[in-house]
Amino acid sequence: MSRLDQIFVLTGHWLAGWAPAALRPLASAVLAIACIMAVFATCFALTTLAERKLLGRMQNRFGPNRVGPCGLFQPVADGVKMLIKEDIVPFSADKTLHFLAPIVLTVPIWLAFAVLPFGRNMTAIDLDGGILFFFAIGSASELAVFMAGWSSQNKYSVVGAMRAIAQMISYEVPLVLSTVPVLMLAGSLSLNDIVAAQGTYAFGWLARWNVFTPWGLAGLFLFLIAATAESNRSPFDLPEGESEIIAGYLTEYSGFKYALFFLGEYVGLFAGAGLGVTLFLGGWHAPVKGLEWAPSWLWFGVKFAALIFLFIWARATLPRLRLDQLLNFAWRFMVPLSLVNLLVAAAWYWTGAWPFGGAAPIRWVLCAGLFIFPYHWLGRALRGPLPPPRKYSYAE
Amino acid sequence: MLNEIIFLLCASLTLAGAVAAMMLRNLVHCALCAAGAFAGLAALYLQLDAQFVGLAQLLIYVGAIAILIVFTIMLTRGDEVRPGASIASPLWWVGLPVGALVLACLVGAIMASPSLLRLPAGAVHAPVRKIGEALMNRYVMPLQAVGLLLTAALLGAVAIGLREPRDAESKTQ
Amino acid sequence: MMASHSLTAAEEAAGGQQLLEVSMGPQHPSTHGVFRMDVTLDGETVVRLKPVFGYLHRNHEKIAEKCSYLGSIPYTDRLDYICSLTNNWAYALTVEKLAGLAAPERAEYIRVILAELTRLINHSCLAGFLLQDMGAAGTPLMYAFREREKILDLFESLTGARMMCDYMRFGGCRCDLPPGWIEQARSVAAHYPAFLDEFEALLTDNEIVRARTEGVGVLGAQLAVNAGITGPMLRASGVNYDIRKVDKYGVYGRFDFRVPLGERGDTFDRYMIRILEMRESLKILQQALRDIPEGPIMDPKARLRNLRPKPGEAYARIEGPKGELGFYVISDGGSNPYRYRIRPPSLINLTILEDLCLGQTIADAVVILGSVDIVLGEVDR
Amino acid sequence: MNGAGIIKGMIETARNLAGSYHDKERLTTVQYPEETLPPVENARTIPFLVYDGGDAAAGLRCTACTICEKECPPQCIYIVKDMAKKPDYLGKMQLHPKVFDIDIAVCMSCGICVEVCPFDAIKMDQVFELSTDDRFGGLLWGIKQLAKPNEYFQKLHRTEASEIDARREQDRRKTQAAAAAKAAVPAPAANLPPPANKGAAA
Repeated sequence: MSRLDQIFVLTGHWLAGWAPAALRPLASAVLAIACIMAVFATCFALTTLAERKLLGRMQNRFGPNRVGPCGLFQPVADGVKMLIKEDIVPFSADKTLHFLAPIVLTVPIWLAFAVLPFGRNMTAIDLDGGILFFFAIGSASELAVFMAGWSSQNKYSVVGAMRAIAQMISYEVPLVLSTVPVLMLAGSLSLNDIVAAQGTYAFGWLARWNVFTPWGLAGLFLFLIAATAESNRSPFDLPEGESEIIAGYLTEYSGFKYALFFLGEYVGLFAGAGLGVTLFLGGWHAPVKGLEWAPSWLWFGVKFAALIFLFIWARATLPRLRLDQLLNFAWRFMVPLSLVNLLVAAAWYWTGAWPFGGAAPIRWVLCAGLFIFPYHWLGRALRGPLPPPRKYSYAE
Repeated sequence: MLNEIIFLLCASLTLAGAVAAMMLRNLVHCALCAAGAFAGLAALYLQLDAQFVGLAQLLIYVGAIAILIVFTIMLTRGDEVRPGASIASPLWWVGLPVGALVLACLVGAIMASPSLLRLPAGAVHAPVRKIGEALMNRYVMPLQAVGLLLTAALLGAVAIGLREPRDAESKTQ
Repeated sequence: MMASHSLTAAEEAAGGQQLLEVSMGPQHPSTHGVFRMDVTLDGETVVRLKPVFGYLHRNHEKIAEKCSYLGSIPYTDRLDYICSLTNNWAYALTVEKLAGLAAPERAEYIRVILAELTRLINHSCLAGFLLQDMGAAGTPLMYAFREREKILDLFESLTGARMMCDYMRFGGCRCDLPPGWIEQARSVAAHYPAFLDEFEALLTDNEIVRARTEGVGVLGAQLAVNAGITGPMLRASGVNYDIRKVDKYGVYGRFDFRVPLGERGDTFDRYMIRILEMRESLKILQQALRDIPEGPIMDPKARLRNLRPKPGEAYARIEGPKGELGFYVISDGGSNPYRYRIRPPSLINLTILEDLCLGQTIADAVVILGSVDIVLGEVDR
Repeated sequence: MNGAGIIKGMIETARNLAGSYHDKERLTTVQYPEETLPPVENARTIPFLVYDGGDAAAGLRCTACTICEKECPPQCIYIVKDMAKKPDYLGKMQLHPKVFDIDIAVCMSCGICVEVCPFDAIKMDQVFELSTDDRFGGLLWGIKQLAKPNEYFQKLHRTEASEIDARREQDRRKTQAAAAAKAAVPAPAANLPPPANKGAAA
């Protein structure tokens, strides 16, 4: 256990040690909170920049590169702009709710970070029902979205809020269901236990991350889609679909309240990505044996960044779904598929007890097949009866 | 001492939320206050170290039921406030005996409960694992029954939902 | 606010459902300029849609009647500002018909080349805008703009301006091709198919694009013909009508190209027809760039100033990228037109927007509007 | 297979992401204030008035014939004639403008004034950094701002300018030769009215 690995833990202990003994738990809690907020707020700033730069590059342009070296201070400029902008509240708005909505959105999302293990011994609170806490806290953001949309007294806002709530409720089901196999096989709701369960090595070198199993891969796939939808990101950004309903429930927000929503959205995305890393990508564990020398928090960060990149990549490529398609996709594809994934996980579990050696590939193929066939047929069913292929004739 | 303060805070939040949900004119405000009361209740559970119940309360009541209420209000457009109308319904007095009856039932049940006779044990710890084990062993049949019921409800909902687009299509054509 | 208590007539018609009226525009991000749709929604479904335009009205026709014949050429640039050269051509063709002028062969070839380049610009930008309306973060649009820049460079080196080209004159073109232009144009045309392949890889098979466009905004051939729809939108409905083939104006009769036809007339067909049309345009370009003759570029009879055509009237039309673009000019023998009238394809294609959108969702309405391909400069004039 | 099209699209964007780092074709942005594109000879923005020699007042080619004023579609040119005549490059006496204003804010850069000018006096400039904080007078340009030397014209539109210069040189030689011939055969009337005068007066 290298010192570098534990540098944050040790520093925290050392700093908390300065406080009087009675206040030490409080001091360390405050430290942890401050650290999480500082790190992820910086992350937010960097991600907005990285997103714009990557989007730019994928669209064959530079992206922001004017403020500071390589545009590094762009988030600062944006922040200052947001701060000094006039805060406009519509005349007919419900002023209290309009004011409360961004707060109600942001606070629970920050709370969700309390249970994520960012590295070895780096969990703010190790709750028994960590993942339950995560989802329970996350569900509060729907209320905030409703408050924002309704209090603005704007048609676009109301439509946006309706869309957002319908979408978030629908995708919460596959989101939770896709995590269930992990909980089943780890036998715990505690995120630390789940990470620990992925800490051993198969064949002596490959980490036993959940993603290296058929159900884990499928689970990650389902989880990422549902998390994208939960955080209202493209291609599921209907609640803010700017070409249809301007900015949805954010239409009447400006200035720092808008910035808070923006922050909440990104931090929610981070929480989702962090949970994805924890559940499927082995948390802070190294991928192969022999790489444990790198600090655990670094591994977490790398995987986290990879997932964020995936989200940005999808945003650059995909257009938006329509509301009915989105809901159909959730209820007729994602939910059944995540239920199927439960079966796959069960099959994986039982075939694990097969006595004969060399069964690993058979087991893999079997379980993967168990997922792929429903995947194919559900997708087919979702699209409906296929029309005959299009033919384009040419007139001379 | 700290515990008492937290308890008082949570309790007052719950009560204030409940009272506001009853008294406010605006339906949406009422629904949101009810959500606040649910959250306060969840906090009370958590303070009692009943993690699972507290989190489930949050997940189900704040995350689902409050949203359901709010959604219903939005869909039925119940956000219109009639100025000057009383918030009490004309049959408000019916509520009195009902309320009294419920209170009597609750008090009776609590007073009759054997748990009052037991000493409040310092470390009643009910970790999620234990709840899970209980559900999977002793209460497995009820759990399965509930699961079946919910599945049936889900399928029913899907069946109802599926019929709609065809109607819509026939309407437009 | 979702205010009114009593049900309106439309609400009664919708089975007593309470409807939501939304005024989308004129400052709505998806309306391609200052266009407004008064949409009545039942949930998310469009039950009534009223297009409202005129916000960009600039009195073009009346100004042209007060201008000399020459003076309104730069104004035609600003009709459909993405395709200034085809606008120039349609107007020049009309006045040539009126004044009895004929462009020399080289000028005709130049016109064809420029018109087909314009078609490439228009169709690739349209696909980009369509995807933008579907919420695709601007990526296809940026790719389209990247290729458009190369064509705009060509325009600039020839006409002096990238968008407001003001190039064609009555009886020919304003100036001859600069040295090296043909080679540059050839290289652009040679690289374009690669871009189209890339574009199609990004879009054509994409499940989301398919889901958003297939069966959305179906335009039947009968309705399309009755409503006077022209251009790619008509051909997507399977009607074989391309003025390049029908009139064979200019030197279009000499080129070997085909007219792609769709069969379902939905948004996907409208997208795909434009992609296929671009491939055909490239064929025309290659032939024109190969066969372009040397020679004068102006009719010797043509004069720049003081053009006074004999009293009479003329209507000439071309297959613009958006459809049939026609100009109708009456001369009373004076130095400016007595009457000047435009048949703008954007406006006429827009008239059936409500028919396309009824029963679709609001998100579809935006996509359908995108697939109609309008430019408000031309709609409002 | 479900999602194959999406994957294809994702690969395409990834290719562009990678390409933007090494392929000039895929990152065509010109970062404007630092870099600019090479000037295009035909490019046009707003008109300017050409003058010969070093003195703008003496060498202005414009004869205030007001053809451009009449032909300008948005009517952004305003000319007042100066009745005192000055000799032009051929030695003929010509009118010249006392006031020649162009409202740059109205000008739509069509270049029709250039096409109709019989004296090669007005040409299209290529400046485009014209923003000003003066809403009223800042974009109303007079002779002082509009007059640019022939060398400037040469620099912008080399082909066209050389052609014009050659033609003018030829004209001048011809006139000189004619004058020399006339001087050899004494003529009664030395001062013929220049033809452009009529056009301007009409």
